[in-house]
Amino acid sequence: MSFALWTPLAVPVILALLSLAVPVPALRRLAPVASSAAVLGSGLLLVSAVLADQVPTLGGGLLRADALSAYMLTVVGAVGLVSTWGGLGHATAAPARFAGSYDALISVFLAAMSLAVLADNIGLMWAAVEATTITTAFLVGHHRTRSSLEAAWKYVILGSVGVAIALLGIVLIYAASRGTGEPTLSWLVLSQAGLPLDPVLIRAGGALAVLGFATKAGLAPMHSWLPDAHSQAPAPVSGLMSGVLLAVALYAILRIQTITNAVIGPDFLRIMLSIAGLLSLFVAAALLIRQRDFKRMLAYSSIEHMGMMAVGAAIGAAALPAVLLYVLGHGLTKATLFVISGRILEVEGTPRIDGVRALLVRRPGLAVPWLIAMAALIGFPPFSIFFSEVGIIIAGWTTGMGAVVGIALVLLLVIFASLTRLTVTMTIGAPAASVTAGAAVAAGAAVGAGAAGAAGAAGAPAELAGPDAPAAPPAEPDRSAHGPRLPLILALGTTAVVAFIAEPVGTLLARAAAVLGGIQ
Amino acid sequence: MTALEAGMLGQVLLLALAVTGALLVGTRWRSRVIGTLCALLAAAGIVTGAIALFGGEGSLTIPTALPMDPLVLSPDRLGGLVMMVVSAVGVLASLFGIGSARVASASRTSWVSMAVFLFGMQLVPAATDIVSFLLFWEIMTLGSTALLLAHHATRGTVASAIVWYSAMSQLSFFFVLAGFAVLAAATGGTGFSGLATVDPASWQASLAFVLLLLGFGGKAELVPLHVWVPRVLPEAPGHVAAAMSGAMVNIGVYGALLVCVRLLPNGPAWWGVLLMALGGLSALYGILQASVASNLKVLLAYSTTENMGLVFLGLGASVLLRADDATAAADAALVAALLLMVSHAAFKATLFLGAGAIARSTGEMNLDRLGGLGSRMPWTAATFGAAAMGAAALPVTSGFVAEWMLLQALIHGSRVDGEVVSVTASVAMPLAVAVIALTAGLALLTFVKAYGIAFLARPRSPKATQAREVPVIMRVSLVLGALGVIALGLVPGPLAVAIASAVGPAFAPDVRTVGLAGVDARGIDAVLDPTTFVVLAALLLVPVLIALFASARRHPTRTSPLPWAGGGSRLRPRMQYTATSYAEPLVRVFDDVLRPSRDVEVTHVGESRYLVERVHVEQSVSDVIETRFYRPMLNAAQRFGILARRAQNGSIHRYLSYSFVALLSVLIVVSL
Amino acid sequence: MTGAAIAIALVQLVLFVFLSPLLIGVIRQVRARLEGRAGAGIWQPWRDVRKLLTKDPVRAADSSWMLAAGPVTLLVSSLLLVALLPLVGTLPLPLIPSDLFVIVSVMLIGVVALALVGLDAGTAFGGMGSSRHMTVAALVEPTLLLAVYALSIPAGTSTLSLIVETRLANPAVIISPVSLLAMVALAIAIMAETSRLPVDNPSTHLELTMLHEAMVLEASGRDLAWLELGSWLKLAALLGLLSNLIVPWGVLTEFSPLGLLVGVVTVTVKILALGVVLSVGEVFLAKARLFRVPELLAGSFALALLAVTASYLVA
Amino acid sequence: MFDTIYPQLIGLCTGALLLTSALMVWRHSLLASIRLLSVQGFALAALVAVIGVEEGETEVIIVSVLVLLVKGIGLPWVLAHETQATTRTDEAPRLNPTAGLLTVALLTILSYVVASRLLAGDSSVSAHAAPIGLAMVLIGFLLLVTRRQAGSQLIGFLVLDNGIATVAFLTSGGVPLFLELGISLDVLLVVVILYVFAGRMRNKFGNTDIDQLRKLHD
Repeated sequence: MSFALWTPLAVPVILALLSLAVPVPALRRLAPVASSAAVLGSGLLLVSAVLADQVPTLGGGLLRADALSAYMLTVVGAVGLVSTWGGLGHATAAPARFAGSYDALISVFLAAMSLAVLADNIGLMWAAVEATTITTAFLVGHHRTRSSLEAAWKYVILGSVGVAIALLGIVLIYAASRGTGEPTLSWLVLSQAGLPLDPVLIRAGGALAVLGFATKAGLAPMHSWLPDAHSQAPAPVSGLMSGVLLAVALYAILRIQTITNAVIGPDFLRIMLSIAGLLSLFVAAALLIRQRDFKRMLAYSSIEHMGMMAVGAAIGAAALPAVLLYVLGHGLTKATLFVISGRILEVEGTPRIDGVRALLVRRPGLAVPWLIAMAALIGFPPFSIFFSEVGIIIAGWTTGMGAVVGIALVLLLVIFASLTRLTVTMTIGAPAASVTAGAAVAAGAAVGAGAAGAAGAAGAPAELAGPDAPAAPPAEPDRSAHGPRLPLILALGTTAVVAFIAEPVGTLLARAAAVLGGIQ
Repeated sequence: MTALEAGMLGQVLLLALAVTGALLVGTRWRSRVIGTLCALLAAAGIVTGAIALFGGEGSLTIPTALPMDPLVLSPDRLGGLVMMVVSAVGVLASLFGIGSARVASASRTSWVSMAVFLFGMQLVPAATDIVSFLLFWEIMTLGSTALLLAHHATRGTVASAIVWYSAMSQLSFFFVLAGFAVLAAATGGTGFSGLATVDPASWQASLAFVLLLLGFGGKAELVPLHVWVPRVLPEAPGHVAAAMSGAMVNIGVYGALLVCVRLLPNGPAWWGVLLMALGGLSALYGILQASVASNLKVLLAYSTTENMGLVFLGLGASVLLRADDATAAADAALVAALLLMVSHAAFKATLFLGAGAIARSTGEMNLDRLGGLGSRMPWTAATFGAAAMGAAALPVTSGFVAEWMLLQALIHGSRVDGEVVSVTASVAMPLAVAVIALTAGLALLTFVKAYGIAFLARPRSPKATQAREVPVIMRVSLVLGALGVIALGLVPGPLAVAIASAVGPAFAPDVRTVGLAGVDARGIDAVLDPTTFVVLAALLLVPVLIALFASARRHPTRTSPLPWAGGGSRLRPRMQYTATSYAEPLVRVFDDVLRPSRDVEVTHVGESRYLVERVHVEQSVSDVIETRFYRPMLNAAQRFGILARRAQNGSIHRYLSYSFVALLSVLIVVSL
Repeated sequence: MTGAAIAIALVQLVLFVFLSPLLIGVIRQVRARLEGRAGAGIWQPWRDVRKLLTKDPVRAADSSWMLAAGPVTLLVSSLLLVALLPLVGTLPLPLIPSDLFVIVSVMLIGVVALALVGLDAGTAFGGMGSSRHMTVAALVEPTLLLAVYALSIPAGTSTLSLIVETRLANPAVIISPVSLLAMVALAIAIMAETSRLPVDNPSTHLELTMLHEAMVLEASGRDLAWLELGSWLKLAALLGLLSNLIVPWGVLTEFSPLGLLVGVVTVTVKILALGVVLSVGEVFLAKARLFRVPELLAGSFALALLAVTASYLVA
Repeated sequence: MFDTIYPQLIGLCTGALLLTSALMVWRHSLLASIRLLSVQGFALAALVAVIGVEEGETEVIIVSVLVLLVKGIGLPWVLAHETQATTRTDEAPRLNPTAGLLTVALLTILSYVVASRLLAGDSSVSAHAAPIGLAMVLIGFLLLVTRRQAGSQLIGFLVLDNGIATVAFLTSGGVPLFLELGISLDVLLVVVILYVFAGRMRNKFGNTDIDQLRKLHD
């Protein structure tokens, strides 16, 4: 089964080279989809191997797929597939001569993320994470506008600096491992309990590494690059970044947490991750209240969800399966949303929320999946985010972190209300053509809602249409989905059912959590 | 597979059928096909509930990917009762919905959500653990929110209603989640049977109780979490409003019952006081707002707050009295609360369906523009009238029996064998009686106004003049609802006995059937047989009718287009009292609470200061709690949202500073 | 036992149907004399009813069946009241005891019927009367229930017949502060409920002050007869209850023909006496402004609440 | 013989590193900063070489050559080339030099405090010098936070990176070679990307003033 360890790295790279070479756009555009499929396929193979109690390794243990890695690789593949396939309809605004590099970079990006989750070496993983910054830098700046350039600059500077901090932390962890006689950066070795690691160095190294990777994970206060980058990148790239790049960084945090937990106990990182998580929720809540741009809205929602995952990570063992399920649910949902947001941006021509109105009447083909995905995102069942959030919150209280999850709930409520308001602003309402009638209705109903009446008022009866009264059919709505529907259906369908699959998903989650010292 | 399991599986199956059907069937047949399927889904709920109520066994396990206690569905008797009630309303709502063709509520979205909504609602009472409870709770919320969505294109105010509703629902959900989480933390499991081992005297139990009360109170539309109600229900079509206000609120009550009866029975006395205070406040505030409302659906919506307030008042009295060892009265109060819940479901569903019928025929919900519908829509008038009697707690409807029992429990509660049980109880009980009395009085006014202004006298607008009766299927639904109201009022005995068995085994109210189907609450010596009562009334009616016919034979009735009418020579519909003017004295009396805003505009004739051409009076009563409590918070949040943008002002130096400060902080912390 | 109860109920019905117009006649006559008028004589209400029954009722063209059914409902509700209250005797009917809450509900049926009749006429006066009437009814209810709650405490039951029996057996209860407070509150509530001064002026037809009269303004013929008779019956029954609570003696507790006779006589005397007192009192009272009525009712509510509270302090 | 001068050599190299970093905060000229960066690259290479000789590992000496080529010659050359090709705009930093140098002093003290706690159990010569690396990280960060020109930010990033490398070599004799290669490659690529972006920025905006990048905000 070891070949499945190199396919997710090699296939995308080969496809990337091919897409630089192949001049046929139609074929070239399929390369990222094929790369994602390769990653997903490898991930599923590795999952089956893991479930059969194997741990495939390659390159002298440099690449290793335990349950967690296999799971994360599957998530990368699945989210990649949704983003790239769903993004096929997305017209890249860039000149044609860069189009090849766009497809190539996405493939390399996927390979880099695969490497990051498969590497058994922290240093290698660090290099892979830094490689994701490098590949996505041009993707963020792909549109070559002033704002995309601005976003790309901020992304690279803030991202690299953050990851550099992580490197500092890794260096300290490496220094701490000198006590074992054979300094190492292997996850497998370092996660073992009872190693003679220098606790002070581990604490500092762990803290710095977590802080560094928190930048890539979009956790406050290191999140600042995220809204800009997500809003400027082409939609499929935003989907990939939000859906899995953040999750890969979280994966790194979880791995480092395992190392530190074994040496200094869980308390230190628990406090740090709680603060980061709550701060992320707070930032997301504060900036969602009056958000004006729907892609930024999605970006802040990513910060929120990463914050929630960080809280879950802080809680530790009891919440880990929920956090891992969260990664999948959030990845698929957010990828779907970014894909749709790209389509909305394309057909509406504006990223502003108040520029997009009455979408449900005008373009049900876009609004319906958007609404369903938003419902999934804000945590409605049967979508898996619901289970993850409930799982994390119950686990939090059980672990004695009631105050933290209590605050989290308050912030989640604000976020929920804001997201609902913004979504409703975008989708609900009557289109401009029937605004006059709608206004009359609004006026009349406002009177009704305020329980008001006009005693002896001169009756100029407004034409009121009660909710039970027949409605005039709206002008011919646009039912087109503006791109492939199937990936969206698959993504949403998967998140809807995945939480109900005890076997093998449940087992896989349990084993992946066990790798992190979770439930055995 | 047991019957119970088959029933639950049947609901799942019917949901799947209804959802796929709604997506496939075309506009022409959709309402009929899917409406029938929804009605069947709800009927399956009734059957399942009945099986559970009579002690059926069986369970369904929902698989889950997360390693938690299994998600088991297995309704107990209490759950079965609630499931039955909720499903019965669902049947009515579905049948009524069939009649809505070619409108927004016949759309795909609407029917899919209707099925999902009913399904979620029906299975909440089946849950035996936290996660499945929350799962179906949220499915219910999702379904009801989506139901509102179906109307967005025709009504501009739907958007704000959806936002309010979702936000308040989520608030409730989070309260419930937090409350359950506290209990789960105290016991280490998520199954209800495990949670029931928490000591009610512990602080965890109290914290959980308060959180859960707030959560369930929100769903039950209690003050101050009711703010969504007057916004949402007027936006929903009649049958949806019926399902929400008639059925969904019961899930809130069920939640409270779950806490007070199943999980944490024998709680401390202050729980009861809290419940009673919340309930009493809701009852008074709700009915006060209802009594001055001119929009029929707003009126009904606030009346729900009132009734749920009374249910919680009863529940609170039960908890308080139980803590004071006045067990018989406590049990009677509990039974009364449940009776009220059941009867409320019947009459409120019918009332909202009636409102839906009016809206369908006239497109008008403002009572000030209705009138004279009694002769134009006789079926609607009769059924609405019966239900209104229920809502006003007049004999011999279901509402009357429930309130009677509640009052009986309260007056027997403060003393056991002549001894005062506790100071708290002796203060709380009379106050509760007074609250119920005032509430009942105002409810009477409210529903006299609603019925009298809408159905009696002459139409106040052209639309009301042209009103026609609704289609047969809607009438069927209305009649079924009204029959329910009257039947529950006439034969409350078996229901009370069933309720008494449902709250067992922790509670064992000694309630029996007496006479034909009357209630005999042994513990508090309270007996009532509505049937005998009706027989007596009928006997008394006989001589009156004889006299009537004797007189009528010789002196037939004459009709006159212009009766005395204060001696006037012309009589226009606008000279009639309207709903607003009807409530005017009350608005004045409760001026301090309602804080109405009045706007009087006088136009003079020419230059004269004495001759008035016209007077324009506008009065509006807004929800004080919304304007004084929620608005300031929302405004503050909005201001904060604008302020917070500065944190993300685009300066990379600022962003780098955040990282830098974070790095320095971490360095300092690790070196401490 | 059941037979006796039914017999007593029948006696009460027959007695009150005859007695209530007489009571109104007495009240009006006493008042007229006190005001220096000759008066129409105590039988005038009887003659009015008979006259109304022989007239063709005129109904507005747009009115509904409510205008016909309402008056009958009011009358039946008043009859029910008479049948259920412990007036001549305290033997309760089986299965429907003279439970306070049931009594109040029965009374409210009449109130609602009257209010709907007022609305159905479709005139400004009817609606106005109905609105005011319902407002007063709503505000009276707390007082009414609390007052009888206070009275129920010594008896340990809300069944009126048992309350009267308790008072009969233990007269000390009657003059206890609890009882006194409660009786005053109850009396005010009954005055408001039966549209007497100072809440309503039964003899006015001035539009600004009318409550009850405004509602029946459009009724005519037998409709008006039922309405009037129903209202009179209600007044008589409630005065009967009040008098039996104040002076319980003479009420039949064990069935016997003689006792029945005594009961009939005593209750007649008591009611008429109370009617005279009422009438005299009304001469010295002015009708309160409508918006001062809530203050009066709030006062009576406070008294009732005090009564209940006192019952815990004293007992 | 080498053992006796080893501490002095380490001190010399790290001193040069700290000095160049501090001077970069002081000097505003971009070109001067690039020269200082080059010097810093040499010093870092020398430090690596010294450690390599001390520990007798050829691998580390190879790394030192690599460091010399990339950090001492390659990157400064690219930057200088780029800078000379365009207008010579001097930096107008957000912090005046005095305040900047004071901050440097504070950050250095902080590094000493932190490092003394972290490496309390390590009494080796290199561990004593480790605070310098940490200080360089912080100074690099300071440059990033305070400099307005794209090029200056790039330099700040490189100083930060040099600092990490210094810490790595001083605390554990460097990470394994293949990782060092990977890390260097990554850093190189980041610099190239930033370099490209700076070029694009000049095309679009006419200069490389970072303060113009204020369009994306909430």
